Amino acid sequence: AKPLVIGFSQVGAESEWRTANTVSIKDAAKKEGVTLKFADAQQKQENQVKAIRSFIAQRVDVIAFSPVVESGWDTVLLEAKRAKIPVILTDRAVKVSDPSLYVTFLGSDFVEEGRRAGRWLVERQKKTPDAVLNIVELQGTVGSAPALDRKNGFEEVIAGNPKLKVIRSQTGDFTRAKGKEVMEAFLKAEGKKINVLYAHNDDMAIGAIQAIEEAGLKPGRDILVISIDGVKGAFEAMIAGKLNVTVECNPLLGPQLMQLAKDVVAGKPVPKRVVTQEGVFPADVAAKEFPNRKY
Amino acid sequence: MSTTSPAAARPARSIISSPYFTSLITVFLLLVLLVAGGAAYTGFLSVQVLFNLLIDNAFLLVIAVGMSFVILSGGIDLSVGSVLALTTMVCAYMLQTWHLPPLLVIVIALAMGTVFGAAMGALIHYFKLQPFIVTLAGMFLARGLCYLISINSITIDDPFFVAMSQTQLPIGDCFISPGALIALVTLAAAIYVAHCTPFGRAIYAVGGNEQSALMMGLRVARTKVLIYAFSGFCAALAGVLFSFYMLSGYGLHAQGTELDAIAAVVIGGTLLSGGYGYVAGALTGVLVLGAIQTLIAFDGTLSSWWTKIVIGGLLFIFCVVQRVMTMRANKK
Amino acid sequence: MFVHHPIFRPLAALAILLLIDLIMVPGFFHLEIKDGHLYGSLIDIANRAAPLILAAIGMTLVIATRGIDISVGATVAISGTVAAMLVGGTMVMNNGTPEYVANTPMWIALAAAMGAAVLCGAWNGALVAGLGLQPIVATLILMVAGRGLAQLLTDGQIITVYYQPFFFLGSGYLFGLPFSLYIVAAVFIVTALLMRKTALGLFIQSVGINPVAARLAGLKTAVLIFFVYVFCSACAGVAGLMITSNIKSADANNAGLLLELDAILAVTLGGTSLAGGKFNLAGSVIGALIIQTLTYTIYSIGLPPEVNMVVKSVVVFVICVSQSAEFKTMWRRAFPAARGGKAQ
Amino acid sequence: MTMNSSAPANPVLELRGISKAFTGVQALSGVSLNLYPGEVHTLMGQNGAGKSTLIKVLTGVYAPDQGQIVLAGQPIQPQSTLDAQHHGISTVYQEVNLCPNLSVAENIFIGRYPRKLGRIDWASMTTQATALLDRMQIRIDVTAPLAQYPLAIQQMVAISRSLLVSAKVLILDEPTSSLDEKEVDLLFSVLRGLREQGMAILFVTHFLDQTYAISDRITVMRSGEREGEYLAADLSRVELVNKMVGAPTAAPATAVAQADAAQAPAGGSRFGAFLRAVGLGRKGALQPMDLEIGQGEMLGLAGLLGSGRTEAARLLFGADKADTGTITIDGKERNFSSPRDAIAAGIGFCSEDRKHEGAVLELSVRENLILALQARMGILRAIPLKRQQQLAEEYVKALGIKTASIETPIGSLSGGNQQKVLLARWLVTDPRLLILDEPTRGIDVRAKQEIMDYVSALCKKGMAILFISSELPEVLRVSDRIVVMRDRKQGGEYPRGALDETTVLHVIAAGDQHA
Ligand SMILES: Nc1ncnc2c1ncn2[C@@H]1O[C@H](COP(=O)(O)OP(=O)(O)OP(=O)(O)O)[C@@H](O)[C@H]1O
Ligand SMILES: Nc1ncnc2c1ncn2[C@@H]1O[C@H](COP(=O)(O)OP(=O)(O)OP(=O)(O)O)[C@@H](O)[C@H]1O
Ligand SMILES: [Mg+2]
Ligand SMILES: [Mg+2]
Repeated sequence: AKPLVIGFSQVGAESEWRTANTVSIKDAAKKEGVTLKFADAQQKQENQVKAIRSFIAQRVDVIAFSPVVESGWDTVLLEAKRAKIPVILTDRAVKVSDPSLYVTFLGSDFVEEGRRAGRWLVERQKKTPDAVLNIVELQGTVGSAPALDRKNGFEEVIAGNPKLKVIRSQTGDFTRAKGKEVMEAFLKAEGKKINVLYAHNDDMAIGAIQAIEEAGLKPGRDILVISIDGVKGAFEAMIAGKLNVTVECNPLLGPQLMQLAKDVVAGKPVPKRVVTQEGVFPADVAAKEFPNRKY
Repeated sequence: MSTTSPAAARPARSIISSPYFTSLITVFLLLVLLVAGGAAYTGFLSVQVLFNLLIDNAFLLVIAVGMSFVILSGGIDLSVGSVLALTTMVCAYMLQTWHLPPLLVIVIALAMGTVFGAAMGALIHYFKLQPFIVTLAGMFLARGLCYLISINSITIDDPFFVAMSQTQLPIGDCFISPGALIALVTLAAAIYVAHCTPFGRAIYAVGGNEQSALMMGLRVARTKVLIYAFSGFCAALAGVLFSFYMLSGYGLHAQGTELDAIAAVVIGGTLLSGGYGYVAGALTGVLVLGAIQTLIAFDGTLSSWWTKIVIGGLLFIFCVVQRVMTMRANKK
Repeated sequence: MFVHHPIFRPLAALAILLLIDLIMVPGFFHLEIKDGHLYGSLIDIANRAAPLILAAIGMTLVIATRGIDISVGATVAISGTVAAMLVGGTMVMNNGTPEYVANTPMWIALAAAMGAAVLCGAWNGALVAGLGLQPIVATLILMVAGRGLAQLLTDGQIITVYYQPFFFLGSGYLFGLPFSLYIVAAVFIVTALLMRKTALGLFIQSVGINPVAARLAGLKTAVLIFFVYVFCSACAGVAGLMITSNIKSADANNAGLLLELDAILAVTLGGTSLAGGKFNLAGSVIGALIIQTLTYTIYSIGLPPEVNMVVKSVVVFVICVSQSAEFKTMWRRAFPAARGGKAQ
Repeated sequence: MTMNSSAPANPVLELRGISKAFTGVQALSGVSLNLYPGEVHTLMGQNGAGKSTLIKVLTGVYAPDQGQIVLAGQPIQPQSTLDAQHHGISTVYQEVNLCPNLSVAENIFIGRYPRKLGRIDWASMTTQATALLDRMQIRIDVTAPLAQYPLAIQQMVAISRSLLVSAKVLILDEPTSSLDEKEVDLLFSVLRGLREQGMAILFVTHFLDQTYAISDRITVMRSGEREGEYLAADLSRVELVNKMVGAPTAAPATAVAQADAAQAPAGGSRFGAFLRAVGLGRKGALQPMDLEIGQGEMLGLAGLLGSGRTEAARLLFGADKADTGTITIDGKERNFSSPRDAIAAGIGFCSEDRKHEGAVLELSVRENLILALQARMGILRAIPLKRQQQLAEEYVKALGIKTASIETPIGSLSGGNQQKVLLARWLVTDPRLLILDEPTRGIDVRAKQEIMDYVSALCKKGMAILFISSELPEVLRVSDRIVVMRDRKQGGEYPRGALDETTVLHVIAAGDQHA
């Protein structure tokens, strides 16, 4: 039979996580004999819309995409629906007036990731019940969905605990350089008061760890470091004892996506929401887990 | 460039050395690009794909029109992308939070963009500041204001906006969006202004030699402020179109659009040093950029970095061919 | 008469920013010796501004010839990536203990990175000086494609470096001060000497102000323009090495992102006109320091991240307006009394 | 001073005690001037006397520090050129101030377009512009961009533009400096017509002949002050020159010329050949021509505007690349692909268009002066600052350049003084062949004399000079040999003394008949 054609519009290549995501999807497509039309949006929603329009024009079998933003998809998804092309969302959700515009959403739950980071800290705080833990937060890009959700999820969990206080919160744009730069400023401004660093991704945490070391402090001990994503670099840092925990955000969606696409085309019912398998990796399991990491 | 002196240009070489010729080359290259795409990818040369170029780039076209005026006057406006984002934000906020009637919202948004542009124009003119820097700061300011309104994206569900978004104006068995139509009308109006009104000609004069324009008794101050006001207006109008297009307001919308617009204008044959070029070039420039993107989407095998490299490569080929053909023509 | 020196206004702006810090941020000027070197906010600012200063020095010359180079950020990414990949090293787990292995001798890696940067500059220079493309478009090509090239090299991954000596460049200390400051000082001094002690400065200005006249006076305008772009990229190359060394990894996706805009901003804040011609190297350095101080101040004061951009833009507006001659005239008109006191 | 009081009516425009200072220079101090309707009033003075500045104050470009402008009895304070125009004062400035990118017709009409249904009526504009230029006997394509025409045409366009407004006062700052005789005659007949209609015309020139040909009244300025106001009929040439320079001149200009002519050497044969061009040409610019210049020879290039003199000079200098022909220097064949090559071979070229091709405006007098020398020496061998200053001081003195200091930006010098600096730029390189394209344009009588004397002296010492000038008498006076150009080709070559003004015109005219 004719091979299945999937049009996939990726956000861009802004981070290691994203590239791992892309690689996973491309590899899975190759393995399953699916023809993949891949378009990179260079972080722009309008480019994604253009790509989806061109997928419609090419009459692909399934359209999948990781939306840059949540809102603003009604029109183009309506066009896809009129052209009878099913749409699968990956990694990030969308807000549309009519949920039938997409078939299913496969991906992680950023709010849940934030909550997990928060829960780990709440547990950890129980070890030193009397001490107040001052937290500094390195946010992702201002306004981006992961930054908003990870912040909200984290705050939701720690809100009930008066011993946990966020004293500084600033954006580090998800990058190592900015993470380091901002952390340096935090250290100068707050000094030894800082007990915990919560970074919205591993890259910023790794940058910040360097800043902490250069300030003569021990990351992981003097300052607890919590981050999200679970990339290789984070595991290396945990093995070195500089990072305490990373909350996994799994980019390896390829195989699941291919399966969903096949089911959808075959007319099988699929759940509206497919959550990816994700774990929390504290430092003590890092060495054991490290060889298993693919990205 | 340093190699052409005014005295070296002689009437005998005038027809082909004029910017008109450069613009023609661009049109020719665009056609080559489309035909090549059609040959390589099935379904590429369909009418709807061509219309999609207009639909998807309507906002860029409107911005490029405003940018044309600015560049023709010898300036530059880096704030347009952010003003666009700010407009989507303001529209969304006023619609969703204050529930103002959509037409009023649009009027307010357009007025805001115009005032924003005019303020930058005034700073540029009266304080003799560099357009690049003033509009760069304007770019930061407008983006920053978006975040002050909200760091979330705001979905628009106002019926009028939704209608504008989803209406398809049929042409044959294909369709075009109201946004694309508005963009084309804006382009036509701008061409008229540039070529048939004193204001339009004053833009060219200022771009040719601001000092002379002043000495010739033109209202340089008014012209400059108006140019940036117009660019701000276009950015806001593009923002409104973008709101139709995306049905949302968001501070991260249209990042880097200013560079796309500048590239489009320059590819369309307008000289960045000002004074030479045609507003209509904005359309060809935008279509070239759009066609490159569509080509890449149709190909569908490029990874992110290859996409960047190929865009850069096509830009390179385009500029070089354009330049070499112009030089050839000048030699004859 | 110092008031009339072109460097005065950027310096004044910087001083005012620092004054605000003095009032708003406790301990801002506090310096201490930690691990045998100076430690404090001021050191951070200088250290963090180093790449920006380098980019601004290169950009100053480009701007002096009426050009502009918006590919600086991409060049930073390329040079950083090349260096990191060559020096590189991987961590191997050896019985549960990590071990680091270097790939290529460091000097080869550094030379290759600088070579790549110079190549970028030569590309830009060839397009601008050779083909006569407009600078912003010519460099736009590399801006778009360059970052793609860097990502191609790394496959989009962040390349972490595990080779200790390499870190010295960006985060090492010499005589208690960050080593990057010495590099910046060296580049600045060499450039300034080149401009003063050779005819380069005169030639660059002439080309920027009146290229036709310069050519008729016998200058090799094309060669000068070519050189300037190569120089700018070389500066960006060093900046790229510094950034890579500082974060101990090459992030092709984000390294030097928007650095070109900050560099151009620094040049203008330093009093060099984007219209070309007269330029002010020291001013550009101060411009870069202003930008970095501002960023750092925003972090230190603890403003919410949403207002970063608004604050930054307002400060830029204020500095630009206050530097303009027109503002001075207005000020004098508004406060005639201040004239005697201020003009001295 | 003879303040003539036989004024016909009330002055239409009065300047009272105008003062204006720039940093370091008192450009004007207490200058008064009366303009009467139906008169041509000529403003004379040496370079830097303040003529252009006075005009700029009058037309709202600069605000005066002191003094009053009274128009038809009402004091006015023009804020801008436009404002001045509204008051009925129309101006052509010394440096051509037009937009090179716009068409000729637009340059004439911009700001007051003919309209039809609210939009610009391009067709009518083109017709009107063509007609207007036709009146000045210029027949060109008015829809082509201005930049494609030589300076002289641009100047005429600027003048037509100012004629278009129904002004009460017309101001012309050195409008004739790039016009040839025929065009000057045309201009003057237009001006006479305007005078008849009762317009007041203020006119700046350095040409004595022209002054007397057209003016009714003369105001002489010296060092920013008004020396006096005279009726043209009452003031002899010698008196006028005396008043301009402020001291009795050693000998009147004409006398010097005659004396010089008397001791002229006989022919070109005594010079060792230095440069020989054979069949030098460029498509669309210059038909192949032969040219030979000997060491120590001054070769004049005469011809009408647009006859191809500048083009020939640019080809010799490598500024444009020749399509045909060869250049031999000292018997060796050389092909110049850029000015650098020519400079290396010992050639210098002083362009006619100082604003675009000469002055680097924001740089100082010193830097402008050493630019070519430094370019020849290369980047690394920088001329020590001391030596630069010494050179600058030397030439500022030798050529009488009026400048606040050698560090003043050249842009704030008066037009004539800029020209001198650019001449000095080439003199310091000590070239073997110096090409001077209209070097005396916009230079006052005395300075002109000084410069030509200076150049002649260098010539006697062995420098070859190619001298291009629209002033026939000057070319005839100083050249050892004259090549007449017409219609972008060589018209004929004549030794000194073989031609006088009428014969040259005859040669040019004959060419026209045959063509
Ligand atoms: N913008 C300026 N800044 C500083 N000085 C100036 C400026 N404009 C003119 N000057 C000075 O004022 C004096 C008068 O200059 P002006 O141009 O009026 O002379 P001019 O009589 O027109 O001479 P020319 O015949 O050479 O054109 C000169 O010394 C000149 O250097
Ligand atoms: N009246 C005119 N109409 C159209 N073109 C003209 C006219 N006069 C000159 N030109 C153009 O000028 C060119 C030659 O001018 P060039 O500058 O070499 O002559 P020139 O004798 O040096 O004149 P000028 O005194 O203006 O410098 C010709 O190619 C011609 O196109
Ligand atoms: Mg003058
Ligand atoms: Mg000439």
